[in-house]
Amino acid sequence: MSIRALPLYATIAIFLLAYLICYIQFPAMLSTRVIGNLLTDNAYLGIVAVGMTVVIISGGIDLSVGSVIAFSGVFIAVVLRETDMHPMLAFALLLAITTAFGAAMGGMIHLLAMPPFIVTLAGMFLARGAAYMLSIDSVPIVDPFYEMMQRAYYLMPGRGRLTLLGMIMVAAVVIGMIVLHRTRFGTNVYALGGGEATARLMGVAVGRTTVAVYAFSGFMAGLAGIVFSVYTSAGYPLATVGVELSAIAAVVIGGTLLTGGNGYMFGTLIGVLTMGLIQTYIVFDGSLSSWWTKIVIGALLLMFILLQKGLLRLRVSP
Amino acid sequence: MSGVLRRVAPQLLTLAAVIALVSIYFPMFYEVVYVNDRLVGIPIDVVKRGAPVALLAIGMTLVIATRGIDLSVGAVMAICGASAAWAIDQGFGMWAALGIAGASGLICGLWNGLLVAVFGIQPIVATLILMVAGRGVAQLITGGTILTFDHDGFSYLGSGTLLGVPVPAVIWVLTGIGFGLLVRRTALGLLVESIGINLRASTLTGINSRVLLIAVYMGSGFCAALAGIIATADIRGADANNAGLWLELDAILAVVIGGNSLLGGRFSILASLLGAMIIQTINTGILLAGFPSEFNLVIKAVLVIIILVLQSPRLLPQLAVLMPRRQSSPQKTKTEEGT
Amino acid sequence: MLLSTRDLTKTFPGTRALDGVSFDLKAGEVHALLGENGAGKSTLIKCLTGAYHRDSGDILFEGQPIFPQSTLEAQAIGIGTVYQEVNLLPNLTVAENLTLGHQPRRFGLIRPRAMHAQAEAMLAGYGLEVDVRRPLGYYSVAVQQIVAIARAVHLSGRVLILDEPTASLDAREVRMLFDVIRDLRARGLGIIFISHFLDQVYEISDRLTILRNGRHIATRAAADVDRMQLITLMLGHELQQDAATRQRPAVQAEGAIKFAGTGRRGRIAPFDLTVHKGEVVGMAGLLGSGRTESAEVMFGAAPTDSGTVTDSDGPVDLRNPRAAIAAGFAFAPEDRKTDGIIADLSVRENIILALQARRGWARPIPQAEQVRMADDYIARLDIRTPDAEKPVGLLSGGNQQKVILARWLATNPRFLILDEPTRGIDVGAHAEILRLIEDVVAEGMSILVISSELDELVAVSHRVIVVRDRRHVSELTGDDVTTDTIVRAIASADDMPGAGA
Amino acid sequence: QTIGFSQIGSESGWRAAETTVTMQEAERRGIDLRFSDAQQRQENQIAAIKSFIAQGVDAILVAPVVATGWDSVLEEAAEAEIPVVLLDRMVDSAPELYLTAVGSDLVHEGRVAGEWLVEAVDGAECRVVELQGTTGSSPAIDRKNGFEQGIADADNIEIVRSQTGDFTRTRGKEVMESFLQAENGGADICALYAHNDDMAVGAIQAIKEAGLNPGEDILVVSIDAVPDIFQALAAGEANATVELTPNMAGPAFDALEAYFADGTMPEKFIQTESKLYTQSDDPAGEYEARKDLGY
Ligand SMILES: Nc1ncnc2c1ncn2[C@@H]1O[C@H](COP(=O)(O)OP(=O)(O)OP(=O)(O)O)[C@@H](O)[C@H]1O
Ligand SMILES: Nc1ncnc2c1ncn2[C@@H]1O[C@H](COP(=O)(O)OP(=O)(O)OP(=O)(O)O)[C@@H](O)[C@H]1O
Ligand SMILES: [Mg+2]
Ligand SMILES: [Mg+2]
Repeated sequence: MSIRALPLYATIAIFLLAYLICYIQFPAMLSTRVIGNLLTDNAYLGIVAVGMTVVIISGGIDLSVGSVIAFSGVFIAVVLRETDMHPMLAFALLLAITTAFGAAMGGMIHLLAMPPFIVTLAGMFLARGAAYMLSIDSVPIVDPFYEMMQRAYYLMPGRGRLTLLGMIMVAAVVIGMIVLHRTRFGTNVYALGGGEATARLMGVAVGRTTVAVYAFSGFMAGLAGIVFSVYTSAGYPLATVGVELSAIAAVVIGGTLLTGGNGYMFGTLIGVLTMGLIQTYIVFDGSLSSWWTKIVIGALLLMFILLQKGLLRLRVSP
Repeated sequence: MSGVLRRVAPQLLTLAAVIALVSIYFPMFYEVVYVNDRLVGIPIDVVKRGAPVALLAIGMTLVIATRGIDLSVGAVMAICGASAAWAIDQGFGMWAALGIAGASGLICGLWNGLLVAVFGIQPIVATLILMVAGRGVAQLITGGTILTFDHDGFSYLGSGTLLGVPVPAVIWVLTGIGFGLLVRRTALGLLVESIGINLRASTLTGINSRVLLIAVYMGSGFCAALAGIIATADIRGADANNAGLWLELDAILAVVIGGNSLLGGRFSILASLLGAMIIQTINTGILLAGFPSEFNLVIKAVLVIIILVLQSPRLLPQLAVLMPRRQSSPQKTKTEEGT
Repeated sequence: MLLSTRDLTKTFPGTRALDGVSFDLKAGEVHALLGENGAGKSTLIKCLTGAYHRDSGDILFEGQPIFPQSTLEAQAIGIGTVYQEVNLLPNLTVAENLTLGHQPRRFGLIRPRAMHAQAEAMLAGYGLEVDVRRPLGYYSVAVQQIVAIARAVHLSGRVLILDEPTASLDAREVRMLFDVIRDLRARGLGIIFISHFLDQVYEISDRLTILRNGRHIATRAAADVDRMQLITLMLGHELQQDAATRQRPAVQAEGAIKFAGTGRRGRIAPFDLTVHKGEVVGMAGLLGSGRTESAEVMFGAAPTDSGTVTDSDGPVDLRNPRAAIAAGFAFAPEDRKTDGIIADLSVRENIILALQARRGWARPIPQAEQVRMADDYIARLDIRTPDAEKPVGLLSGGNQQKVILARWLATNPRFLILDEPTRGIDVGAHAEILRLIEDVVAEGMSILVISSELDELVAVSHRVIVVRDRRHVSELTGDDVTTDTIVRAIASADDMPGAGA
Repeated sequence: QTIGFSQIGSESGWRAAETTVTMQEAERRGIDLRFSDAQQRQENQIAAIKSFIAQGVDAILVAPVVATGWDSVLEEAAEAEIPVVLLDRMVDSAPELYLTAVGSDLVHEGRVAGEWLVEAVDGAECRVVELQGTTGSSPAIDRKNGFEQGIADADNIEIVRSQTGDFTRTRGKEVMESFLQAENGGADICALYAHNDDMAVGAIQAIKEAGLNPGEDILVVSIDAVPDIFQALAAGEANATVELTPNMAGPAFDALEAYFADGTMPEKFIQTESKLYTQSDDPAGEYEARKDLGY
């Protein structure tokens, strides 16, 4: 157990170290406000990364999630604008759609033996295109239920807000941990990532598992879409472009191997928080031009990954 | 030769089908005329506009053959375009600009290659880093503006013609032939396929897989540099933010439509180039058809999905059986084997 | 009849792997399935368990036709299988591998503690010391093989199928496995056993079925056929018996390769070894004793961190495999699937690959030359393939091994390291490979053979190094090279006199 | 004084100029400007504003990427009593949530362009092709609407083709090429309307390469007034552009200064001028004046 978890420990250690460095430079970084923000602002990313973790551990990848989030927002906004459906019902409808969408991609991957990268890339175009077709304009959501959800937070000492959205993300991570580490489905996911042919010979229902994996990711993307729509109280077809790459980066920083079969859900949470930390640090610094922002994000990403590799090598070699 | 033809047959058929589809909406598709010393017509537009994706697809094919992927090519295009424009702007002249751009591409490729081959970072992540940071570097060079220049020699690479054919088309065709000869007339192709299929076994067989991997990423960087030069020359300016934006996805799509496996191994540059032309025909077709812009993505997605489904490894054999030409019955194979 | 097939046929592109095979398995018997490499044994069992879909024919389970679509269905009716190559998942823990698909649960959630207890119970009786919480990949091939067997035994309510389960096991572990098999037979299971070790076949089997070229040749009671008859049935002709007569050319004094204090921390203790021109050095030891590590160090696959290597021309550079190959070394690794073959490349390309790598990318071997070489080696090593363009991954295991041998012979090395060269190879090919070793040695090549088959080592070696606990503990020469002495050297607690450690 | 500035990104020359001008204005006034680039993503902007609040800045400038979805973060700023000023684009939140907005009216810009065209063709039949901005972005939507309003009363003017050029030169050129192909080599096109100058510059090249004279054979009107379009105007290759000034920060800082000094509430919307420039407005001089603004 402990050997497999080494990347996870390395990730946690690096995160804490990074936080310490930030704190020394900007003491305000340790306020409950920043911590609350870290959870809330990255809620949608964290939720989508939970699905992505499962997909990546199964040896696949899901590029469609960013578009699905955008689609979800537009869908909910348009439904709430055009009908007087209760938001909860719209959520249920949406989750059914995104889950089915994920399942359909999983089905194509399995039945047609097509690489996930390509199928989900097509899915990414399709979901974004569908969002455009619903509305090219951003659609505000005015709904008492939405306001209620936005105002649902616990004011921590220091005026930090522990929001409902942040809690949904934490809950998603916990559910992800249970699904991945404590169910047969979860073990099958690891098995699939270890080698599809072998998993099949060992009696894993490869097709069913593949479909379920992408359906799970679709569900999480839909949930992230809901959270995002609450976060911005609008649906916007151009939203969350490139979020799939952020999610992949978060999963990788969290110590999950892109080759599949290895990784921890908790690591993904740390990865998401690390990405959020980088973002916050750059804003606190406030002196970077647009281009240096990009370069610094890339450099920090690289640093995290190299540090992780270095730590692992140190620990493994003696 | 018939082997090559059989390899690219699905791509040729697809291309024909897409062209047929476009010409339903746009019957003048086939019209090519010669005016003002240049060929004008939609097919000419396709081969010209397809140049960046075609060039990227050449490098991407090799990277994918090694079981890697290069997400940074779009950003590398921006970097190389920016450095070329900068060099022209500084008055270093055309050849220096080309040299600097090419070198920038090679350096970017070297960086990716080192991360992948020496530090052992997985290709998606390694190239994602440059994808994120690369645009920043490009903007650093241009200072965030669209760096424009006026240099006829350099613009010729983007919008000139050679014997009536647009120069970008000439460049990608020549690059394709060059890379094709390089990998097939030497043992490079075999060695690349080998490390893509089984890196460990290849290393044990004495293949210098580390150097080869780095070389492949540098090749991809070089192709991206050419694409960046064309894009910059085309608009007479380096747009660090938008040059090559999301083109890496089109390039990967082209490679896959070309029937190359993302799991590495066997590859065909010709098929990838056909894939790039298929994608460009779709793109151009969408522009010509005159649908509202918001439909563009859905149309493209649906067409791509249909193509991929028809070409998928599970369906292709079935389709081959449906075609009456050569029913491969077990008996027949048996006798063939005997002779 | 417990399980039977009627006229089973299965065709792959270019190959008819099964051609109307009928086969019966009774309850309470061990039924050996025999045949050359590529005879169709593995294909037959894969059809039985639903891993492959048969083209035609029937499969009957207790007289009822069944149509297994996946291995899951086979498992559900009580057929447990160990497939040929170790087929478990190295990234999962030992416990997860053992319990995959039937983990103990409460409210739908896995109970880790119960799972680990169950896994430990499943492994009891195999004399293995493993931590079931560790990833399986952490353990050696042998351990993985035993875990695979334990899993299959657990799943086999009615039928147990073992496809070359003993290829990577040593004698002690084989004995343990056979005890388990006998116990299951007594409980009324039907067991299909595939092996190329005829001793083991005779020891455990009740009946034998022989396949050749995908066709059923004969089914006999084990007691009714003797060894020679059996081999003749398998090969379709008699085995040429020249390998038995041991007449080796004397080793040549000049051109020796000297390893002095070569080692690598944590892998293999520093050792001295001199390999003469035209000499075969055998290496014996238990599984995990450090033989593969020795070979890897000698080939630069795991670079040395101590000692020197010299030949008559001075120091030899062994920084990495490329340098070793340039120095005329060659290495056929133990795990051919991950370290040896390039599965999607053709037989031809696999054969010329090492030579091509040495020549460098800029000097391709002309196509005609490639074809000539491939055809030459296919004929010389009797590689069973429809043609040289078949992807090597589709050949049977034994033939893949021959392709790797051909690859190295094509580079005409002066020092060839063979790690378990005959693992999984049929009797006919086995004899051919031994003959081949004699041939190339006669031409002056030096060879290091690592093998768990002591008979084989004794048959080919001038000298045998015994390895224990990652150290070279003794060296046997001349008349000392017998199975007996080797076994004793492996087992003895302290080093034998005259040990060259 | 510390002021946080959340910028959308640096997707176009115009926006780069806005950033430069804002920084120059801040420096001139001795303001400590905290700059944050959101890489075109609203979620990054929201996070940045929240970080500004956590840091305790004195005021916040935002160039919102999209109109919707700012309520809760603006409320948070209001709670922390940090005034927020919107730059160049509007939000659809309640006006009391922000101090003021500085910007131009995007619809109005489009209308100015349309009205110019109506006047320029003077009743003649005119088939117009349109290069839209990024699909779904508010400038694209508003400038399209505005232009359509501007030409609504002129039956002689008709938009025959409209495609997105993503606000970029490359795509502007590519799409224009296909328009030319589709419209009889360009002979059927009388005018081009581009949602920004960059696309117009690209399209001008396409027109030239097709052997036509931009500015004469095809009229070119666009929006933004970046330096390069003035070069085109000077060369007679473009006909008109509507200015969108990059100096949004100046009025914003003025308003903030007044507010801090004595609590003066500024107007809720400070509209910048949408000035129309044509070939007769000394384009060469305008180019010189602008070329160092970081466009
Ligand atoms: N997936 C496949 N595709 C094509 N041909 C195959 C495939 N699997 C096996 N074959 C061919 O079928 C024949 C029978 O192979 P099989 O693996 O059953 O032999 P085997 O008797 O198990 O040999 P060995 O003793 O070496 O394991 C061989 O000629 C092999 O090349
Ligand atoms: N029965 C066992 N129980 C636990 N660990 C084992 C066992 N057998 C081997 N190992 C471990 O597996 C690892 C690698 O074994 P491996 O088979 O590669 O060694 P080897 O020396 O190459 O063996 P061989 O002599 O069979 O070639 C070693 O770390 C060894 O300690
Ligand atoms: Mg077999
Ligand atoms: Mg070994």
